[in-house]
Amino acid sequence: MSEMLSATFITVFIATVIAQAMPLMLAAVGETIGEQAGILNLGIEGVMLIGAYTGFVVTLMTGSFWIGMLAGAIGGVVANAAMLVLNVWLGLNQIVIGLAITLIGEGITSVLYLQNYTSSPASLGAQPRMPIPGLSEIPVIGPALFRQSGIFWLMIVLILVLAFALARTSWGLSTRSAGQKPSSLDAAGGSVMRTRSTAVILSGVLVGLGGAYLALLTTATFSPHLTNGLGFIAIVITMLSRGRILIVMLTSLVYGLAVAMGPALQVIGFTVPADIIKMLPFIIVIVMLIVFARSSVVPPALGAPYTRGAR
Amino acid sequence: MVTTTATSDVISLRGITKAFPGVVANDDVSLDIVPGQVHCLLGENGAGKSTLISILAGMQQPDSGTVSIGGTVVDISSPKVAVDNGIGVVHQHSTLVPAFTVLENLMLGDGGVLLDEKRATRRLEELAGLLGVEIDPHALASDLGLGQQQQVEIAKAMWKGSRLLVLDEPTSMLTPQAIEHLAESIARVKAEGLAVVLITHKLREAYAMGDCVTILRAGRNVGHISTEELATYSEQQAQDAILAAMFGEDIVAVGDEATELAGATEASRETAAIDFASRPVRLELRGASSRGAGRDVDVEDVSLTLREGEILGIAGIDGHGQNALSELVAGQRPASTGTLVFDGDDITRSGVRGRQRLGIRYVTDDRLHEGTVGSMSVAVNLVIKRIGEQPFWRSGRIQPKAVDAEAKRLIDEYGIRTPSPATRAGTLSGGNIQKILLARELTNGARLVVVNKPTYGLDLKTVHLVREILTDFAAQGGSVLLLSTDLDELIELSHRIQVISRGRLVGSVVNDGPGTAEKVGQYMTGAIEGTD
Amino acid sequence: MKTETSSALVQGFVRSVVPVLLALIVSGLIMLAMGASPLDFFAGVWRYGITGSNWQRSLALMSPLLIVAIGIIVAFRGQLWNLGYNGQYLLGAVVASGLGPILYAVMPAFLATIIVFVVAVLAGAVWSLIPAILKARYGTNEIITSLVMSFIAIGVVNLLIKGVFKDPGVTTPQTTVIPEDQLLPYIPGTEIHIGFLIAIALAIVAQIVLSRTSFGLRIDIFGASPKAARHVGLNSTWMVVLLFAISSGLIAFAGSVDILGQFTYQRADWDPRYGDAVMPLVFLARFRPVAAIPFVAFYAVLATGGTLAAQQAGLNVDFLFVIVGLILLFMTITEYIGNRRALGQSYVPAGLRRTVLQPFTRTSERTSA
Amino acid sequence: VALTACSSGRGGSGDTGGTDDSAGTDVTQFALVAPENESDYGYNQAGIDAANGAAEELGIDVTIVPDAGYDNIETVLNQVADGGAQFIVAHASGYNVGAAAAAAAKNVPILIQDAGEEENVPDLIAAVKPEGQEGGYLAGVAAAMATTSKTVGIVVSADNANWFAMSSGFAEGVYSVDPTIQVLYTSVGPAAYADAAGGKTATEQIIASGADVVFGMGDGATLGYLQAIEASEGVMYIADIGDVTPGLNDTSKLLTSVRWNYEPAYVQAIKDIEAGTFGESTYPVDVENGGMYLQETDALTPEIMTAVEEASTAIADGSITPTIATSADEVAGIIAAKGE
Ligand SMILES: Nc1ncnc2c1ncn2[C@@H]1O[C@H](COP(=O)(O)OP(=O)(O)OP(=O)(O)O)[C@@H](O)[C@H]1O
Ligand SMILES: Nc1ncnc2c1ncn2[C@@H]1O[C@H](COP(=O)(O)OP(=O)(O)OP(=O)(O)O)[C@@H](O)[C@H]1O
Ligand SMILES: [Mg+2]
Ligand SMILES: [Mg+2]
Repeated sequence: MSEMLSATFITVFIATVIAQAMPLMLAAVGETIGEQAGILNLGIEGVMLIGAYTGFVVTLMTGSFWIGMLAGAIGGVVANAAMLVLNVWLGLNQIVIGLAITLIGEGITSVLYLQNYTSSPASLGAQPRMPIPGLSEIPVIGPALFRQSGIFWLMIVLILVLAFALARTSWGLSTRSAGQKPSSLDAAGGSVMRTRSTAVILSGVLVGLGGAYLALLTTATFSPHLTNGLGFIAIVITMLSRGRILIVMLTSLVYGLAVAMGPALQVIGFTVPADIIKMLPFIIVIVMLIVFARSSVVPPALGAPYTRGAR
Repeated sequence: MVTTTATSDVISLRGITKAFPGVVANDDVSLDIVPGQVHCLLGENGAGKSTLISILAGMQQPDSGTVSIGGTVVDISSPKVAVDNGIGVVHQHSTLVPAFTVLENLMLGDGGVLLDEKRATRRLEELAGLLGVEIDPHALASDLGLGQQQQVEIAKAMWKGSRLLVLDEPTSMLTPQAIEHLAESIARVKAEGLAVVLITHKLREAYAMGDCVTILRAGRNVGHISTEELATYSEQQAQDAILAAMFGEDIVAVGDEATELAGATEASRETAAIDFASRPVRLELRGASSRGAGRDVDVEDVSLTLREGEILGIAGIDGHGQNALSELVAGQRPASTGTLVFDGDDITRSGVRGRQRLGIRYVTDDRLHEGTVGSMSVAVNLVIKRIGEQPFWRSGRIQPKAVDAEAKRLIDEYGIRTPSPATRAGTLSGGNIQKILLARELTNGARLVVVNKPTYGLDLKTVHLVREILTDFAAQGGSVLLLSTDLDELIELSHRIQVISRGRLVGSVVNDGPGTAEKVGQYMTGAIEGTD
Repeated sequence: MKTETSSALVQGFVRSVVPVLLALIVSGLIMLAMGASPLDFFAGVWRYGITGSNWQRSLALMSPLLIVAIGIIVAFRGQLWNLGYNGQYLLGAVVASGLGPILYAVMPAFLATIIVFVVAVLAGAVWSLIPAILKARYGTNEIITSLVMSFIAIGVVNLLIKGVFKDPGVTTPQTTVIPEDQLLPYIPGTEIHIGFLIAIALAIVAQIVLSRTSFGLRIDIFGASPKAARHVGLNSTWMVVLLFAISSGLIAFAGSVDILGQFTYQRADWDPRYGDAVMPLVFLARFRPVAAIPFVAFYAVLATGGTLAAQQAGLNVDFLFVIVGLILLFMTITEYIGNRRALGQSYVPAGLRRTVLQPFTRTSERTSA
Repeated sequence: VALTACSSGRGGSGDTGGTDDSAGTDVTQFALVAPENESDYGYNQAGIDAANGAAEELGIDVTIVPDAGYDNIETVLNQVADGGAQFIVAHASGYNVGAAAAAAAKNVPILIQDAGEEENVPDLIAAVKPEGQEGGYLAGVAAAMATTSKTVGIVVSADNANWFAMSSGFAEGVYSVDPTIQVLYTSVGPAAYADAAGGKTATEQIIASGADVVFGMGDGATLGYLQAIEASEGVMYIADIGDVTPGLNDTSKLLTSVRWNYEPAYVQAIKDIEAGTFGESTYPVDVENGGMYLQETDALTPEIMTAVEEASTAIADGSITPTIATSADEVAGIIAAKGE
């Protein structure tokens, strides 16, 4: 049993944790940016799927994972356009629009995939690797952490830049104020509409990238309902992390760990009912919520459309 | 060196008209704002003062009319244009983000990519020097007292260098000390050559701080007292002129009370004649402490006695436990220790509805969100505390006729100006909403009413009416626990005044002569130290 | 007065039917674009959802959908976003499919059915306690807690079906099939079980309670402003717990009705996700239980006829999601246009004109210096 | 129909007396209802292919209803019967209860899955029963002979009776060649039939644990298994039920597939309906009748082929009867027993 815990196994285990965590992390960072600006997007399950599907199709067509990721980001923005136009611009109900995006995203990607790939399903093959010289030679963790693709590194850099920007730039300050008190931003000469528009678009980019990462790198293929509720988990993680991107990264990794544990325990020969393994992350979340009862404080203006001068 | 863009340019408003559905808020208003002067804007609630300011600030667009600076017409199409033109506004409702630090609040709207904390700190120091105040740049806005919040707001209004500073009702929540502070700051700003617009409901302030006065009524500019005139007027003359403009023909109805309305005289109350000691005790708190849920200040170990027909004032800086005390008495907040006795019965454990039935009522200071449900009709709001009770509900089902009849009765009795009982309460003006609260709370067997800041933000006439309602209530044997930050109001109404500070009662003064204000002031200064 | 109510009715009708029509038209266009035949699809929905005895199937499907809708409405009226409906539904279902056979073995069917219903409602209510208490005491956002509890409920239900409630007679993890004579009876002359009548009755009762009674007013006050609710003496903790319990209990009840009326047993991993489909309809009905009836009926026909209709039109069943999503989008748009019309305002909001459109239109002559 | 049955709660469920109508009639049109579609390279594909094959063989019409899901299957089956199908294949064990009700209500013969003889109802219900443990055993023999790391792995996408049986058969087949070989087992999730991402993760971990032959069972999750296989070196894959070659870029990675062929069962069922004997016996899909066999590939060496053929004969003549596991625990037990 213990010989199972070989170096290769641990390497793959760590790589799995990362592969599972990354799509969630990207989606949750995207949701965080939206929520910080006051937009609760219940549609990210759909946005992820659209990002995943467009990324998948374009990668198949062009043979380039990079272009595929780009397509995923664009798909995410297009999917979020409904939120942009109907909520940010016209001030309509976020919950309804979010649900609509989820339903349409799930439906259309599933229908399109089955129409186009039923008879000849396609796979994307292995991701391009970009081993970091030196570091990737470290035993066990080297191959797990430093033999990732360039896309992985770009995503990490993107997330870290956003974490910095949200905290330290005037863009970040404006974004946060749009979720805290949009009237303040407006009075200070900022534009609530532009700030929220930017946030929704950026959120679409990240969530779309999350979906594309899931399809291109984590799974290396698409299948209907590929996300399997990951979008809703991203919402949970966003609310737990209270707008701090570094915490989002951490909680996403914890989730990745929980997912990777499932098969790992079984391989080791530990038979825990699969249902329990599947419930585990959620039980952890609810216990965390009970213990740190207030850890899901959301921005005060979350969900509220802003109209200047309205009474 | 303080950077301002002050020039000698006059800001001229010409023919400003702005209508909202059903109301013309500004009707052909013209006025000039001159650098180096404080221009006071007065008028009843809803006269259109804030609307005019919103137009200057770019928050509203006029239907017609122009704003020009130094002769050039400026289209203030957004707050950004206003800021760029050096128009800084402190709005009636705070625009600070509570969860941000002072510095973050100030840097909001700054250009550039990175937040430049160093430069911002330097600018804050400059402005603090100019205003003569001290501000901790890293404190959270929500942790500041109201006076300090206002200082931050002023700093924010002047952040990018300004030629005009507009203050919309800055004094209504401040203590006398803080108002004095503010006056000094305004004087310094004026000395820098900036123009200042000041909105207030208190004529004394207008006279003390203003260089000239404009009066709005129903959206129109109905009177202007120029700098030269104001300089020659005595305080009394100025008040007469303002009141005449403000109320027009109504002044006849207001009559003798005009001066009282103006809050001009040093208020005091004749209480010697009443011997309260012989009256039965209505409410007694014995060592009561409250236990709230939020970040709100709780009261600790409060003991007080309130007798039949008595108005007991509670003075103090806002946020020192007034909410906790009112809610404790009303039953909205549980007592963690101590007991509450009402008419000889222990009510510590009874809830809001139980106390309501006993005759304990509460007029909250949050009339819009707590006191009324804006989306529901005036009629429902008038019976909202009697849900399920006869005759408005029978076996659980609402009886619209009974509700309507009761609503009509109260609307008449309290003169609530509403198109119909079915109108949504949220569309009424602040004064009328306050009347809904009073009508609801004082009717149907009220024996004790807790009123929290009953006249906050209301105009002279409404203030007067509200105060009259409360005095009448007490005269008929009702007891009033009056919590207010307005010392004049406390002195005018109360028989006795206690001072609250950080959740504790720190002193008690009988309101029986001219010295009351000073005594209360002393207790309050003790309280102010360290907080403001 | 009379004309006011009738014009309100017309308005409500327009605001409800127009989005549905628009969504159907647009989904038809999408079908065309994908090379599928919208005519085949809609004809198929008609054929398999209404004609023959299919209308009875649609009505039978309505009962769980409608009860779920009422459950969701109760919470939403109080502005409590109970998104845990999938788990709550399955909990109620598993009470019927798991506990049911045990009870039917030892007591009369009538009594057993009553007990199943009561236990199902209680199970749903108890399950909602954690989100409710966290919300009431600490203000924890109920969207996340109810969602998470739903995921946990699904796992618990599966464990039960694979464990204590598993039918030992079959290899697949599922509960014992409840024999016909112990199921809910049919409405005489039809094959629609009486759950349908129960659902309609519940909708009417809920409508009356919500719009005409003191309790309904309390819910509305609580929904409009928890602060005001506290002020008028409503115990907000109790209110949150009660509303969550009623909502969740009703949804669980729907699950038990569905098992005893329609499914007769429960497979592990079965999750019809009725709530996901119903939630949009609830918004369409503006949180009014009776108004939800026609929308639920519409959806029931779509769902009953949709599987075969989609297949015949050369599509996948998941296309139903697209249609429902489109209905939602058009609903918000219709709502928007309606409000603007009512207020006589421009259809382009001022903020949008300023930020997005202005740069493209000619600049005003009065620009600042 | 029968209003009188109100005391028992429901109207009589179709009159079973009318079964003579169907007995002996010609079947010109039948249907297959499946939960997913043929893109799974597995169970659904096998059913759909077989139905098309049977229709062609008999020269009759078939309606395929894929993607029917599991939610409201009784309704779909009823509607398919209304549509004129004289015989229906309900292609999922999860359909069995609904199928029984629909068959009774519409008086149409329905073929259900994986049920015992006791479920058969004359003229209405008969079961097709794949003997997965037999195919699994053959795969186990092949895997044991192909592994060089002496470790083989099993990945299943869900808790499914067929897959438990195949897994136990597989383990016994492996041990029949070499009891020292390590057999690893992992399940993607309780209902992760289509969870491609989870399938890839599970397979990667099995491979990382040293397995160089992986036996994968799943519907949509298979796509994930294939990605993991293709990304690793020196690992062979054993598929189940269908033919995965179109899904692989490098077909040399496919050791074999445990193919299931339902066609003989369907053809026989239709003939039995026409003869009026449907519902009297179960239709096996097993090694003996050729319904279950290993797919030939270049990777299957002659030695392996020989060993597999020997095992097939032994299974067919009953001298080997692989164990049927019915739960994950039983599978674990058989793996732990190391062949004895
Ligand atoms: N955004 C708006 N929508 C509709 N009506 C408005 C709006 N803003 C102001 N009004 C109305 O315009 C009138 C003028 O309001 P305004 O706030 O300017 O009055 P004010 O003089 O500042 O009063 P107060 O002393 O109460 O602050 C009022 O009748 C008010 O109800
Ligand atoms: N946001 C709003 N939307 C629609 N109507 C409004 C709104 N605000 C105010 N009104 C209407 O405008 C009218 C004037 O309101 P305003 O605030 O000027 O009252 P007022 O005459 O000053 O009374 P008070 O002295 O009690 O404040 C009121 O009748 C009110 O119904
Ligand atoms: Mg007003
Ligand atoms: Mg104002």
